[in-house]
Amino acid sequence: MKVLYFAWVRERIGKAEETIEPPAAVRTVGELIAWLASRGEEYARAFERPQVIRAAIDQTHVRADTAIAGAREIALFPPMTGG
Amino acid sequence: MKVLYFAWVRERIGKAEETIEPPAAVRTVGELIAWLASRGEEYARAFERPQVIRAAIDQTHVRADTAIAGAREIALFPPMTGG
Amino acid sequence: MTVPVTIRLQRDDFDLATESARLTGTDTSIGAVVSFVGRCRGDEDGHAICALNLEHYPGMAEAEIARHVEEALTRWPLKGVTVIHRYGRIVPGDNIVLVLTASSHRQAAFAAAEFLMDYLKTRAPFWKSDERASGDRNWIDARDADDDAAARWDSAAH
Amino acid sequence: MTVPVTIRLQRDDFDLATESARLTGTDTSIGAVVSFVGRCRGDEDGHAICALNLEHYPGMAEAEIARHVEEALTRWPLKGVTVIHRYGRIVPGDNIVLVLTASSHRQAAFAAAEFLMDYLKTRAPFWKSDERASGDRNWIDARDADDDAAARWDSAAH
Repeated sequence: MKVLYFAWVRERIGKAEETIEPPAAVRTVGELIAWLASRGEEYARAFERPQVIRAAIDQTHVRADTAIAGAREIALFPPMTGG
Repeated sequence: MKVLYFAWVRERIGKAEETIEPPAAVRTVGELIAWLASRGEEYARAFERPQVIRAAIDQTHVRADTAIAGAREIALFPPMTGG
Repeated sequence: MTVPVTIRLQRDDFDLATESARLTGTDTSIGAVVSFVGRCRGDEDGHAICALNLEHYPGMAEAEIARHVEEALTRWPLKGVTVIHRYGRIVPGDNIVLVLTASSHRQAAFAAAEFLMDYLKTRAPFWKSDERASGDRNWIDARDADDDAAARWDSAAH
Repeated sequence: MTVPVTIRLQRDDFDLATESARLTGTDTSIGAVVSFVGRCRGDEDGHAICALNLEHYPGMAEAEIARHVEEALTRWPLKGVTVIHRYGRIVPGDNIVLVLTASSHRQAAFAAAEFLMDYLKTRAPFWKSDERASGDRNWIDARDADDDAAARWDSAAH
């Protein structure tokens, strides 16, 4: 599963994307964020406030309780500030 | 007192402006319109629906009950359709 | 601090890019510029038309627009306003009116542009007649919807 | 009838007049064209800045903008929509975003332009950081006011 990071999530983790294989118990976007946060100090900092992290699965916005099964690309990022 | 006419008021009367001397009994814009309507067929047609006629005194919108005393320039016209 | 205001009545066309550049200049406090361009359509009230003729009340038109620009400046934190209104004969596809508003943030720029257009439609002394393919000329009627749009600003609390 | 829609993400600047002319073409059913241009200001949150850096999510940004343009087309009788959003480094006074809407009448053009801007601010995957005179870089925080502005369209009856 490909994961993309943007803005300060990307900066804190130190990479823009990676391929991960979360354990089967990680079923939702929220659970994925919690699992990623446990992978090291840089991840812990990126996801220290999980409630502000936004997510997209296959380029569509999703909520934290959305299942990740079947996702090709999951993106995690801060609130958007375009326009 | 100078009176200006615009749009179909001007067309029906057949002139864009004229100088008039209404009798002293003509005190308001509404009374002026009624007096003008009595001046001939073309005026009667221009002012046949006095309720739709708008007025300005010295280039400021006024209502039909506004006094005309002291006015230098009174304009009478249909509802505006700018923009 | 004086806000740049441009008000022009003219026969000739205007250029959106020129006016926009003139309005913003080098002011880097401007974060939002809204423009409205009103154009002559090829139909009026279901009739095909060859042209519109715009008549105005010289002097009063400028004064009335200036009053409403002043009103907009008191209602919203604007950094600049431009209003250009054409008169004379205008054919379908050609521009009639330009309103440009600049502000730090978008809400003020949008609101002021809508406010100015609603008032231009109902209070500025301009009158349109159309020329139809048949050769007939017809004075355009005022639209109730425009009066309603203008009226909403009278009661708006800002 | 297909409505012309242009959506572009680009590093380079855009030209308002060119885009406006492209949008309206020779369509004489268009009576109203509204443009919004968002510009880089010289200050953010009270700090003087040297530049903004705009990061985006390629692919999703285009798709998300396209979805909201489709939504606008179902809500209002539009004759054309253009959205151009820049990314990369942008200095104060330079353009960031352009929204252009065309319609027969002004209300639809104004409403659709505001709707698109409110959604671009809160839903399109773009992120801004600033460069300050001190050399510090800082990610711009999302504004509650922008979320509120976008939320008003969710409940709006059209």
